[in-house]
Amino acid sequence: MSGRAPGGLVVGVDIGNSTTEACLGLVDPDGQVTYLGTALTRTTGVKGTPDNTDGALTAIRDALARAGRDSAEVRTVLLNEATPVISGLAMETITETIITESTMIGHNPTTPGGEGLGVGTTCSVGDLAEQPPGQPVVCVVPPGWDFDDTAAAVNAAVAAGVDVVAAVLAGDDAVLVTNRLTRPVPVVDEVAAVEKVPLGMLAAVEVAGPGRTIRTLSNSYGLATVFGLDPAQTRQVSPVARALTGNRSAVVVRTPSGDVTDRRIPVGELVLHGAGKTLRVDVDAGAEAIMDAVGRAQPLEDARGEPGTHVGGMLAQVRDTMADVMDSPGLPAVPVAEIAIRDVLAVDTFVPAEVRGGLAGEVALENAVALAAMVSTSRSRMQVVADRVSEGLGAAAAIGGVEGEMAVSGALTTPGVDRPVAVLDLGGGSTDAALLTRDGRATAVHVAGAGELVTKLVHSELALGDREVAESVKRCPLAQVESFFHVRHEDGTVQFFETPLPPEVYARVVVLTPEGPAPVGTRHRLDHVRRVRREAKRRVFVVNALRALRQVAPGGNLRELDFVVLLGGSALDFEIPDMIADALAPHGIVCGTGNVLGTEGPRNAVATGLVRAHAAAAVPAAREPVP
Amino acid sequence: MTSTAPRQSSAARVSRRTEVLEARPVNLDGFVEEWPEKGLVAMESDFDPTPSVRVEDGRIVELDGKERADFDFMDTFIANHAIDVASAERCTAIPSVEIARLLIDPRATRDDVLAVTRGLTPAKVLDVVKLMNVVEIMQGMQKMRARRTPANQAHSTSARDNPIQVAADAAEGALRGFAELETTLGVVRYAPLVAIALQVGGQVGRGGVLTQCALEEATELELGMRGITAYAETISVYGTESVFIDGDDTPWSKAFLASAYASRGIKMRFTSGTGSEVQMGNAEGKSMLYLEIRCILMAKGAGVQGLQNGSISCIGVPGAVPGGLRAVAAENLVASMVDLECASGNDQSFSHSSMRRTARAIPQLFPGTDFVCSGYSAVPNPDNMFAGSNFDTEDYDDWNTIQRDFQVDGGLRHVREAEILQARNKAARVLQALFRHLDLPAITDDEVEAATYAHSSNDYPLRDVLADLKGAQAVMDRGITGLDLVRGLEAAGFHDVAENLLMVLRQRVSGDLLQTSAILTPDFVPLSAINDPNDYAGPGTGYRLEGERWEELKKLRHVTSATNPETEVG
Amino acid sequence: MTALTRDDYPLSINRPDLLHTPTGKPITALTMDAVVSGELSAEDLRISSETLLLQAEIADASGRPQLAGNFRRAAEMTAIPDAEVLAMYNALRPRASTGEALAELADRLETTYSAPVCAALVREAAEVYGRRDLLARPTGDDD
Amino acid sequence: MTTPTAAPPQRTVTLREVGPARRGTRPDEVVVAVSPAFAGHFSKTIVDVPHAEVLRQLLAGIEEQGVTARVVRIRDTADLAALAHVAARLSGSGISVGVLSRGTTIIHQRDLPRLSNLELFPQSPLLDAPVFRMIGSNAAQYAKGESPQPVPTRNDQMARPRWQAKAALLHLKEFECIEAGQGPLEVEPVFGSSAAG
Repeated sequence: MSGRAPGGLVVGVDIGNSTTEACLGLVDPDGQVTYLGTALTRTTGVKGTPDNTDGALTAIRDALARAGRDSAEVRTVLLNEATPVISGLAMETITETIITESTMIGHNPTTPGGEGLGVGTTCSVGDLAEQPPGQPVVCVVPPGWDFDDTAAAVNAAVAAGVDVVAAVLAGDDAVLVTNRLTRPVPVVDEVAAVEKVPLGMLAAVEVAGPGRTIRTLSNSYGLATVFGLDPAQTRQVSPVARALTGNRSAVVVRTPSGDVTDRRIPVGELVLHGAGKTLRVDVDAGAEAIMDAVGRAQPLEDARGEPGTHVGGMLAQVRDTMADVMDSPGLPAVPVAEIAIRDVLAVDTFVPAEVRGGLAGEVALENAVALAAMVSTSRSRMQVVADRVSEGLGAAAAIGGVEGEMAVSGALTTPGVDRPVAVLDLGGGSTDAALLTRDGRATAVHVAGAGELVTKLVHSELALGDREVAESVKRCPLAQVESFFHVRHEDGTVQFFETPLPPEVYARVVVLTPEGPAPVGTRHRLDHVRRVRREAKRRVFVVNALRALRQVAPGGNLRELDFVVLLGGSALDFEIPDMIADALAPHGIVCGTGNVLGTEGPRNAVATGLVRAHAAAAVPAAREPVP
Repeated sequence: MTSTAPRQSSAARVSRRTEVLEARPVNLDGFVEEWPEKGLVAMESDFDPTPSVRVEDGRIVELDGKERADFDFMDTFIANHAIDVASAERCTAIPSVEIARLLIDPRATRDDVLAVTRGLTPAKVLDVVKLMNVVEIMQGMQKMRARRTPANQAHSTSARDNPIQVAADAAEGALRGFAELETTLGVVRYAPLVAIALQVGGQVGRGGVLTQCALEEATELELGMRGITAYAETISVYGTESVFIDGDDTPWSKAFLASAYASRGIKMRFTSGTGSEVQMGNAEGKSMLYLEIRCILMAKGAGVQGLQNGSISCIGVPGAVPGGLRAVAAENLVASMVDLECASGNDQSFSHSSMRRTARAIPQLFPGTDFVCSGYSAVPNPDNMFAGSNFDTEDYDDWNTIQRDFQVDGGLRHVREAEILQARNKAARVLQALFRHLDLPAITDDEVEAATYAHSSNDYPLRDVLADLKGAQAVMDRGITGLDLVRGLEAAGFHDVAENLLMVLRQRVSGDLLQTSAILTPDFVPLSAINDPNDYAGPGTGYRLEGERWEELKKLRHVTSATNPETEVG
Repeated sequence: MTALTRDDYPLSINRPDLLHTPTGKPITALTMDAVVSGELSAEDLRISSETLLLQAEIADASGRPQLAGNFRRAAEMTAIPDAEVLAMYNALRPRASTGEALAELADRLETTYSAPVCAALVREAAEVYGRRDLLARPTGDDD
Repeated sequence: MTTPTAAPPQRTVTLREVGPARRGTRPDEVVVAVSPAFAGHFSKTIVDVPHAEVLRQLLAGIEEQGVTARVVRIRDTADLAALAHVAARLSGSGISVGVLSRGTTIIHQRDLPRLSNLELFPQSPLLDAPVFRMIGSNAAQYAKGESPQPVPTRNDQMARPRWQAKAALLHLKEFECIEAGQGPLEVEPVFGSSAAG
């Protein structure tokens, strides 16, 4: 760095995972910096690879253009030393619910008919007329039967003395049929596979009133009473009762060997190397067990998953992708063996899944584990990028500093911040932390899991079927459209509109995107969607903030930290910064979203830090020039 | 195919022959009786007006039996802009039979006819073509087509909006001979990626092919202005005031839009067609052809260079009434005889019967039009996002054979498998490299391989739609233009494709493609009604399928060699 | 300069000397080298009003007065920004503008953009719209 | 298990006139508006679905959701959006279903612009009894302030050659039955059975 004439324009360029930022400063001979402008553009290619050149040049030219300066005036361009970080996501479902021999129909049709409990022998609607009088009968109606015809058949049988106590229908006809019965009975409908309901068996049908849930069939002793079970049999049917809890309607058919099981699916092992140990943990043991093992293997040196499982495939793919992006012509290839998984984050989640063996598309919430993994390599291609930037711009370009250190330096330009300071960079694939101690030493870590994992959790837990919707649920606040002229926001406030809202959002839960309200394709109510969203953010960002800060905090003690500055795209989120601040408050930490240079918000920290570092180096005596 | 079963025969016993006939696909088509009072009639209606015109002080004050005070806005626009006032009274006074004869008389040149037609009123034009049978209509078309050399246009779309498919099918289509390629979307937000794919694929197949992407006006115009597409044609006009208003436009708004396109150097034509007004229930009791003639003259008056007509999306209506396809042939002729470029329909699913499908195209294919189809499906019809065309990829060999049988030029040719595979593969690779350069969602080698050998969208790996849509948005946000595409193609090492695209973009600066019936030859020579005017003057004149082009069209997939009958040539 | 004839067409081949971009570059400057070096911007690939007037001459010489008229309106419109062109088009839709609004639009075309031919088209539209009940009604339409 | 009899009785409907339609006050009602020629001049849709079945299924879909329904006949227009919009403004919930004789159907809401809609089913040849049931059900769910999944729309490229002209003809005929100046009429559907086959 010596021998360079002081003064002139300096551009700091931060190549991040998704954005490339530039900071243009005029550095005086005495090390004073005048900031002239900043710019932000998309990162081209994977961070840390030669493809970054185009994006870097765009950002530099933008910054120059905004300041009305010419590239000929640029003395030097400074790039951050950034190691490529690639992250991957996988999810394994670890439980499944199986119904054998059709004993239970626990699904929740939106509109069952009648109310109460009916217990009798199953009988097809077509055979009702032949039933002996006085025997309680549960009428089973196959698809294709019109509601008027069904009601007429039941009424005729009842008139003839057949004791019809309940009905199970294929179509969505329960209310229609009930409304037409001379003697109303509980009716459960929308049982798509009604033909699989065994006939001639004892069955119970229960429907609760609107807004209520069933009481008898969801109670093991209720089942025992209805079917006359002994204690051993009661024990056996208790999963049935559990599965029906919370439903408004249910059908249980007693068959000789019917059963409901809730079984764990073995999904293979995760093998963790670190701290001189090799630990093995079953993925189906859940997030807590996995994170416990990860904690014991710190610092993690590598992780592998069982081939043939989602986790194994994901870890292998992350490794291969890294090998591919490091592969550039004219440079020696990076052996895959040198690419190691440096962090894993496991999160417990659930996946709504159709119950195997169900008759009506019953859905159970199955447990699942989501995993994020991160790979980094010590080799970076940033020098190549610097050479190409230099060539493209016609000015000198060099590596000006390491990313984490530069980020802290840039964060220090936030008004009200002082050393020791830690920064948390909340990105898409990884959460990064760095610490600058009072005496100027810096440390930095990357941990796996960030915005993309949140999107995945929201997507699967709400069964949205569209990742783009999940993305907007993550990013934007929710509201309920209550009429064409008003919405109720998730905090309960009401907003009115002059012009009517578009028809596709009518009566729906919507996300308030910058382009306007967009419908969320879900039957869930707003409260549930909100809870899922916040819980996903908590499990990823709050957990990772604590994990990452503990890794940089002296002695792993969060109380040693005074200031935490949040940076990166997710620091612009409408609730994540508050959630992290709340979690850090008990540790006596001042935490907030950065405002680099007092103007840039949580953006441009690294680029600014690069310019500051250069200015400081130009005048070795000067200490941390204040902007 | 159809949602309902074929018609039920009555309970009474029918013959085996009737059973066979009932099972014929043609009986799945719908046919209706005429109802002239409501405009459900092709071209022969007692309720159409009688021709008349009166000029006072250089202004038309009476048009087809109506005084100026009673003009609706179509009458007004046509009287003010479409009809040559100086010759109107003289031309309209010429007996219709004389004008009809002029149309088929080889001794009268195209210009001789234009000297008369420029002064005709809508009812007079109708009166003339009503005298002509379908063979005479075809004779008239042969002479009146604006460009001497006929051409064809293709649809290149994907049921999954897969840009790789669009690029590969565009390349194949261009190679097979289409002069224009048109696309549209299932998911509209995919448009930027698909429009880029169409443009790039087209230039791989054959330099100078022109492309368009049918969208709502603002986006379509923006893609054009950025040089991602080269022309536009889905600007609809209608024959009655009420239907025009239902479409939220007027002749003046459309005329303004026409100039807007020209002001950005973008070729443009209007769209209209018989049946649209009665379909919308507001034919005002006029025949389909009379109303279409009003559309044609409105387009003429707006100063647009051409028109896509031939019933287009309403083809089921004229197709169901007596003489309907004669009217459709006549509307193409009228567009040509008032000196407009005519892209002559044959672009929508028309019949269950292959025989009817073929017959429907004869009046355009045999005499030749500026674009025989305004959308031959260069993808299998299930992938056709214009709701299916009259011809698709499965008809390629039939089309080529018919061209060879009758020695007519329908704009296509047989291409050998190796060449097609090469073009498809290259189109996919070029798009792969371009997307990579522009940092758009990656195209894998598997997708390139799939594109090379695919038939339909089902043959391609599924794309990450979310990533694609973000990429598409990025194209708009980052302001990517045709110039960026050229730069990217050049940087990716596809100099020839980059050069082809640059040549197409240069045409916007010259404005040569704005002239009537303009297309670009493979040598980037603009070919229009000005430098390639139709000079038909009877047998032995005009465009003749001969020489090199005829040799090209003699080739088919399987032709037994005369030299060695044990082998095939081709 | 004498008026162009059909023989001058295509201008890109027969008369490249007449063709310039709106930025003043000759059409021959639109080369691959210029693209690659970054000398060209999207503005260089637009048509100029002069070129549209040349094409109008050719259209006239080919017996297409309406097409020539369209090119003359287009020549005037090259000066109007994209968004405003679309806004003007929307203003001409049925019942989108009052008579006064259309009169103002015509004045703006004439004074701000020196576009008398376009202005005349708008004035004609205003007259016809008035007669055919296609002007915007003063109050919001309830139905 | 037995199946229903092979030839179900052919149901019929007559629309008994009750009087001029009034604005409803019940927030739990959907108004079904039928066009001038529905179950009058015409008796079935373009693909021969009896109007009795169309109405029965629409009403059943509404009833199954626990919502009440009123039926009105619009006499002065056969424009689908217009007649449904009139009905929406008569509806206590603001929700209406409009249906034309040929089967084309729409779900409307009173605060929407007339030409807009909540759901539109323009392809009349593709609408059968189950679809009409789902349309009724969705309309009722909108009335309850719920957020139903839109009824899946179908498409058929070959509908054009088979049905386009007949649709135009039916459209024109329906227009013939317009009685200008006649306000909406509340009607009571009376279903019968012609006991066919």
